[in-house]
Amino acid sequence: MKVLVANRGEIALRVMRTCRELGFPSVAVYSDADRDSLPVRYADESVYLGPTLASESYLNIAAVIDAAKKSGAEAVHPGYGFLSENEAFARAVEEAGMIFIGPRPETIALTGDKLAAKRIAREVGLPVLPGRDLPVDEAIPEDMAKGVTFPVLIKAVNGGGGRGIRLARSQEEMVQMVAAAREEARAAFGDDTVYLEPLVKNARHIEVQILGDGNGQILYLGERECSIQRRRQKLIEEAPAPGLSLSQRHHLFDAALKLAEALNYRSLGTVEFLLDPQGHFYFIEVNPRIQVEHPVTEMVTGIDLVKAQLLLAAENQLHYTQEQIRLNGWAIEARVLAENPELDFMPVTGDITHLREPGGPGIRIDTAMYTGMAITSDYDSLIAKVIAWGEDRQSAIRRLQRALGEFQIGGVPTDIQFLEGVLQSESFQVGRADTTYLEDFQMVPSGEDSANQEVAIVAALIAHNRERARTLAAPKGESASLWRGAAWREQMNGH
Amino acid sequence: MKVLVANRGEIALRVMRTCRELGFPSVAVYSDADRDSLPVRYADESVYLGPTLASESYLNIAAVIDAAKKSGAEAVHPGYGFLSENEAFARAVEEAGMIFIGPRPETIALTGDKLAAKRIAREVGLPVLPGRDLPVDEAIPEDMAKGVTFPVLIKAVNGGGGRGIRLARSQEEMVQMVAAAREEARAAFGDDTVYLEPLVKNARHIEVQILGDGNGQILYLGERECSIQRRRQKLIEEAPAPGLSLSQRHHLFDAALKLAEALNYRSLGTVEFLLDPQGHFYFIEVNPRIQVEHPVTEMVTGIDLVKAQLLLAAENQLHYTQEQIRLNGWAIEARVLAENPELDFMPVTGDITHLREPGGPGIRIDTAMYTGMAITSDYDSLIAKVIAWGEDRQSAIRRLQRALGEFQIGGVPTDIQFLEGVLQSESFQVGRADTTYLEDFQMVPSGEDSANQEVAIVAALIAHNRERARTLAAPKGESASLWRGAAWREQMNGH
Amino acid sequence: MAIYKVNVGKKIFMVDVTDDQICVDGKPVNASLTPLNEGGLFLLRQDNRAREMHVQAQGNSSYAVMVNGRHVMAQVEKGNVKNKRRAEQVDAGALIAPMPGMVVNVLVKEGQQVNQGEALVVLESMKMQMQLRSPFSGQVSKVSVASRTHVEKGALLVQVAGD
Amino acid sequence: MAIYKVNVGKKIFMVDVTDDQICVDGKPVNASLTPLNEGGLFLLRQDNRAREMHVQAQGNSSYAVMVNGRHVMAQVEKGNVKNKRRAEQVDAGALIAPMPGMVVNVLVKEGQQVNQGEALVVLESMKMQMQLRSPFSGQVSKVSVASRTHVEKGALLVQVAGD
Repeated sequence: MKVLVANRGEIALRVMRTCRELGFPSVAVYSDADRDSLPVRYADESVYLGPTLASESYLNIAAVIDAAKKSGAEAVHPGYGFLSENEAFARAVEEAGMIFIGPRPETIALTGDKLAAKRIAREVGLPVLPGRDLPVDEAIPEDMAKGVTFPVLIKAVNGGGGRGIRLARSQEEMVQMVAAAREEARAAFGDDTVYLEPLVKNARHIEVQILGDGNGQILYLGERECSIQRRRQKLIEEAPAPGLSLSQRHHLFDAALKLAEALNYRSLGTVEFLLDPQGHFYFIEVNPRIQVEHPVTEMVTGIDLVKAQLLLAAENQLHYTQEQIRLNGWAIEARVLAENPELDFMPVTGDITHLREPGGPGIRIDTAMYTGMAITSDYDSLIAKVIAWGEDRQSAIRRLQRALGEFQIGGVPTDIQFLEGVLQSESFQVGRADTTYLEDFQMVPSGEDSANQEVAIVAALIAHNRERARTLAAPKGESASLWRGAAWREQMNGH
Repeated sequence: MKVLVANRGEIALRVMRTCRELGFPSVAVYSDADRDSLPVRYADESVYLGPTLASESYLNIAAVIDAAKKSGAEAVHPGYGFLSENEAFARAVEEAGMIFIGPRPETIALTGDKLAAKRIAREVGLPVLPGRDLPVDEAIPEDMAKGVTFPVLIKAVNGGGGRGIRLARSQEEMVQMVAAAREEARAAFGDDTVYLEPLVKNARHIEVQILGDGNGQILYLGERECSIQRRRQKLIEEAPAPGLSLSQRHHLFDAALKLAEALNYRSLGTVEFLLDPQGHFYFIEVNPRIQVEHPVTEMVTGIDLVKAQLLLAAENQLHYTQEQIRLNGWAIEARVLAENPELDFMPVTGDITHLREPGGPGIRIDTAMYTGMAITSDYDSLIAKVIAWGEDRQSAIRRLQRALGEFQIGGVPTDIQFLEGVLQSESFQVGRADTTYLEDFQMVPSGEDSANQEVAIVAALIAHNRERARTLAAPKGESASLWRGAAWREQMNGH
Repeated sequence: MAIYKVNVGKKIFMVDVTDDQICVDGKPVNASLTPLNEGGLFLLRQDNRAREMHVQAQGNSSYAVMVNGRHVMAQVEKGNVKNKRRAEQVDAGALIAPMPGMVVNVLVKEGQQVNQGEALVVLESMKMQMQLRSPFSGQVSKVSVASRTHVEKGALLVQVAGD
Repeated sequence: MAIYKVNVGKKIFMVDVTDDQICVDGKPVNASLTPLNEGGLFLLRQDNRAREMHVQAQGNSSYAVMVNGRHVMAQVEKGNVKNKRRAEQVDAGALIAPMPGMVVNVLVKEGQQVNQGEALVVLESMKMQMQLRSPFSGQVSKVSVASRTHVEKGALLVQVAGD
């Protein structure tokens, strides 16, 4: 089965790796920015999509369908983001006679409408947050505000993944924000419908991985906790969720199963819940695609989720029963982002001038980064995922810490030190961090004084050497040869 | 517990990784050749041992003990090779008031004497190859030859690990070879005692991982198969061993357990067996140290063997019971060696000019290699271990194949393509390769013709460009700038 | 002999480099530096420790250093010289793009009166939207960008003249 | 325009490079080459495929190429020219160290008569011992090394004069 991967970056490479293991030829697609990307080099073939702007390449349904036809692909894997939750795309793939590796288009449509998904969840008995499952109308704010308890969240019906959520603390704020949210939703999702949802204070984010064959068989593959979020973007995820009781977990699995059965779910999906401090769960949404954080589930179940997706697409059946799915140990993922922690974690751009990846026991690295790669602002700032497995949570944390310390990325600042700070914080260590944890998280300055002095020594020695080179050697053309030359090596070793 | 790692290369780094996870400071030792090695950079501190020659550094007991004392280390981990099976070293460590992370010195002495080990194994009821457990005397070959069935193996009493084994097909050869073997054994092990052992034709090499607390508790952690050997050096290892029946495996575990109990074994050890085509096992030797291939056991048991060693040393107890040790899935390791497959796999030297390591699901890389590293002939030619885990043997093989295909090492030839050839061969795939498999293994030429043409195109284009650069640009100083320059980039992209 | 004043993480270190000794804040240190490759990777040995650092020169006197996964800037000044270069004077009322991205929305027009903290432009970069706000109250004297256009880092977006 | 005769894996390819076309053995191919870094990594695009290769020039006309984990040598000759350089003539009776290592044992003395295939020197490198044997029967005319000494690759170990 020839598979076109309609994505880029680490997830494209990750899908292609399993394709290769299964002997399925893979086809990469690329924009101008990704001409030399690792997925392009890894795939058996590649097709140019269009300009760098996502709307003209990775979000361009016609271009992707054309590429798939041109390459003779039999199936299309959408990855996450881009067109992965686009009903029209899934339909176009099927209408072009190819297999869409994901849920049926109607499932994507339904789960994409967050209110519709909540309605169905409510119908089949899942705990759903109180409040009307209705779109809000900006024309009648006073009326609308009746019965609303503040603070309240304003969410886009076609949003999801934490994007475009606003928190209103008063009726006045709500009125303003509904207008702004509609504006943003129209631009981002092409639909300005928004709805209100009560804020669950100090909620934890827990999600259940499901896998269905579209013919009634549904499996659940344990839960993940993704409470460590910044600006509603997940940063650290783990499986299982710490501190849940057996009955809580079965309650969760039952709920996910019920909803998936109601949808006669096909392929991979994630049912997301909030857990309030009193231990109550509330259904939030369904993500009808593979998740960024899927590796933690793979590591504790031993099941390659992409392989399950691909084999289901190729053979129309799952190769597991619920009894065969056993959880083993603990896995934690940390997202390495090209961000400047000194500048409020703003995404940064630059070239990767040096790279050394972690290795050794229990460590998995998913990345499409390479030395010389340009980090641009065109797509998102995720540059690598570091996933650690350990026999228990403590071992997994220590391994992840060890691996993050080994990860050398030169050329752009990253959030690695911040991730390390979170991992070593008391609340994370005991498994009690909720989704608000990072809002006022402060890094504990940790014995970096000695490192600062070392940095000062290095900077002074390099400055000294440059100056000397300037004095002794030819006055021009010095920059390129800054770091080389036997003379320098001898001089510096001589100390 | 501060740990000095009396080794180099990947195993030194691997031990330090677990030290870091446990919060144990690690101390590296290094020879002149390893001044800038990754273990030196990774350790919390490092101590210079001596010249490159191993006998003056890594094999120099006095130098290592001095380094350990100087650093204030509380324990010494010997890794594999070098001093790891040296009774005098273990004793010197203990006499200096430090913990030797390994078996007691007397256990090392006993397992180091292969005839003594066989005698004990025989006493406690293990199946041992027929033949006298006696050293042979080169003065009386005719007498000695009585009762010997040819071909017969000549082994050094202090050998092991496949080193210095000779195969004699006749009495005449035996007489010659015994002399040569004694000569080699004297040089290599400082003891020229050799013994005879019947050759088991088409034997498989199966070994059991054991872990004892030195106080009577012994655990077995499953078996490994290491039949894929070239020149008696293991090349591909896996856990579990394919095709063994449950009763065979329990028979093996019982035997290993019995021997370990007789030795009141402490720390990690491996009990090696031969399996003949009729399904009979024969005890061969005990390796009283961590093995190169330990990662496959770690991946199927989920137990960090070095962690178990370190915690046993620090706390004097094991943290597992036999019931907690569960095997899960399949793991296979391939040894990447700096060797020239075109020149009878001769070790090669050179600089690593390019390096990209495999990643993604189920892959573990243990290496101390880095871009710019010099591969010298001073130590052994192992430059990386690639270990793949899969839910079953087939998945593990495919992942390992995938990972080997991803591994880019520029600067020195490696055995990667050969490993790939073995992995895809029918006998390996069905799990029937024995220790003689590689003797007349022939690579199947596999669709490399298209790659050859591509190589030709690349070489011609580069030659063309160099020539042009020579003609157009300054006539001298061309070599360094061969691969760079915007002009070149544009030209080549222009096609 | 040369003394360097190095600013790292808001701390000042005086590093004195001679041919046979290095002193930090007057105290001799036992340190040596080895370049590990041509990509800017260095190994600093100090006493028994060896620490890898990745260093990129930025201009004449700044170095971006990656150490233990942390990125820090080091500013080096020749200690004896007092030639502090003044930071570029940026017009305080200029709203500059802090990163490359897409202008999602321009919320003001030229001549419009704005309050301090009022959102002027919505910029999106790498999935993240951010509102850029007016640094003070005043009048919009210039709007340099339009909605749905791409801007580079440092581009002038809107100019505000103070009251 | 230039034609290159390229020898790869015992096969000869005639590659014709002009400014707007590349032909292999007379057939045009749709190929382009991109250098990916300064370390010798290249990306060859041909039709819809992209293949990474790591290339190291060895001298003027040889290239060590790593492709898909396989190391192959490519010899390039300008097709129109007939200037084959003769391989260095090595004296057939010279026993040369095929790799750097430790001489474990010298099994012969100068003047000694040896048979073809007889072991002359035992060399150890990277844990492996190998016996170096006489290429033909004859007399040992020179022994250049002693036991327990280190030799570099290419060092003359023993010289044998044929009968």
